[in-house]
Amino acid sequence: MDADTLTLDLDGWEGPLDLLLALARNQKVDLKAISILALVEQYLAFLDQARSLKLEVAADYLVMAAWLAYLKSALLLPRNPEETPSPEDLALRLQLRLERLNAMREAGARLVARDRLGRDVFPRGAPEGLKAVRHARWEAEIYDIIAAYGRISARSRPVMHVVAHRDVMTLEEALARVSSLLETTVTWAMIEKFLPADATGGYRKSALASSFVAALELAKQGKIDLRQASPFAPLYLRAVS
Amino acid sequence: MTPADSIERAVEAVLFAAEAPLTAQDIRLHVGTAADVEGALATLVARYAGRGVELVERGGRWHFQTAADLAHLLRRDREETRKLSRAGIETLAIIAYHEPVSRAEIEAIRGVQVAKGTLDVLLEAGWIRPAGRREVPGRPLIYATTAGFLSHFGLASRRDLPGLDDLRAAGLLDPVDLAFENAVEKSDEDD
Amino acid sequence: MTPADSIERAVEAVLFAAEAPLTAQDIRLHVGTAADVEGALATLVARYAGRGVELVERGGRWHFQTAADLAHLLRRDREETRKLSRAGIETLAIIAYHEPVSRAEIEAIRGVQVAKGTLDVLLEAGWIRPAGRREVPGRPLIYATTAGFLSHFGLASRRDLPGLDDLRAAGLLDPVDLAFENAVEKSDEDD
Repeated sequence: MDADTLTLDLDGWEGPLDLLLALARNQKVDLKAISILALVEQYLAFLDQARSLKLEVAADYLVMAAWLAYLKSALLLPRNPEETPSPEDLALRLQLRLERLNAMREAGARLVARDRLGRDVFPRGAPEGLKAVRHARWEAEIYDIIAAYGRISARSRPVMHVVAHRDVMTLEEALARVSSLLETTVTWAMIEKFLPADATGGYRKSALASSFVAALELAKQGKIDLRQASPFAPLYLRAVS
Repeated sequence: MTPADSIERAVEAVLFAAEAPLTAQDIRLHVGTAADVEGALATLVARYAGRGVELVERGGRWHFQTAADLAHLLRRDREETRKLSRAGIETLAIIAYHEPVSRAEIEAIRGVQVAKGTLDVLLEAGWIRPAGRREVPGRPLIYATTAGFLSHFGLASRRDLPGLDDLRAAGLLDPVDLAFENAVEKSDEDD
Repeated sequence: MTPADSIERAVEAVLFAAEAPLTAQDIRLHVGTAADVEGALATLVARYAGRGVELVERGGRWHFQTAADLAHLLRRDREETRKLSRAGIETLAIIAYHEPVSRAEIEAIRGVQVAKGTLDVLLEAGWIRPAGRREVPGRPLIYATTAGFLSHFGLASRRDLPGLDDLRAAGLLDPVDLAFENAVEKSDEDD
């Protein structure tokens, strides 16, 4: 391996700007004073050499080469005042970019050369460590206590089942009622006459239904006669005499 | 700086950075075999005596450690506010209304077992205290509320706790499902 | 022992025991809120100056570390810290000197794309952190350095970055566009 092959190893460069910076630094220490034209020449010569050795050259290097070739011709040819940006401006921008990259490269080198913790200076190897002991401060409101007690009392109170009073007339009740009323009735009487006078709403409906069933039962026993002119016409009851 | 000083500094740094106590021989591996490590150690012991950090020897090995009298500084207390669990609140309520009560009595009233942790939390909060033993078989511990309980909940005395009648009037004694129905009916009426 | 001495001992012990650098506020949590921690720190810095161990401040956090000139004694059995790639070093330098800075801005300076792994390595080392988003189209993430960066590289603050003032004065931290305008104006004046 000779030196040329090594310097042509493009893997060693981090892109065209990196390569340009390396070439520029070979020219001068102060990047402000470099010759952009000479730098362009060097870059193009470098790539030509790479290509003549049939090395693969990444696309971004070729793009930069094309741009530099353009810059070179613009710098050499008589200046066209119409053209903006001027080749001098382009050259200046390139120089500014190189300066900035160079500045950061040097800053990085100075940074990593500092006395670094864990490499040059060391923290205590076996610190005892600091501990935070947590204490809980418990929170509750008086309402929570009272409500909880209510909840427990409700839960543990003896459970009593009360069947609520329902407004119904049982069949037994209706049988007794209709039977006793018929004893004092001699003529035909509408079934409604046998209902309690004060019965209203659900209770009246229940009394009517039970009295109707009672009437059927009494008729079946042969104790009363029933009479109805037509469906849904008033129903008449009379004791069998 | 004299050479003695420089050995002392070196020993100091080596011991400080070491991850485990070192023998004089271990130290010599770092600072040089010719160095008067023992002399440097003696000087350092004297230099650190009475400071917040001390150089000590244990079984032939040397290390720095924080002064024993300052150990309490290495831990600090951090307070966290936490809400009492439902079991905690219920247990506290039963103790407040029935004190003094034993754990078995609390369980009988709650209808659920009381975890030991629940009582511990209430004890830690300073709201209940053991109040002797019930003179029944097994002599169970009985619990009562504390002055801290009264002041935390803004009560002048336990008599300030609303009675069962008050709770009933406030609807707090209704079984949950009934209370729910009432609430629903009410909102129906509101419509 | 005077009270001042005792605070100094306490601060010394707490910092020795700590596993990570502490702010004055952190120290105060251990030694008491009323203590003159700053005064004690200043006294301790002076007391340890020139010793094998030194007290240093990095980004508002304090820790003891071995003196830099003794590095050669301590390195022998240490694993070498992982070497940063050139891309990593440059990227870190750009973030440190330009912070907060977006990935596109880093790429503009370096002239190449920033590989994802490069930022990952720096994030994992705890030297950089995402510092919000730049309010420009695309709202790119921006990065800044951390307190860990300052302590690792021995910087009391970002102002201690090597050559920071010179770079700023030379306009080398300005974007190319701005520098270009300045340069053109200057040459116009010179004409």
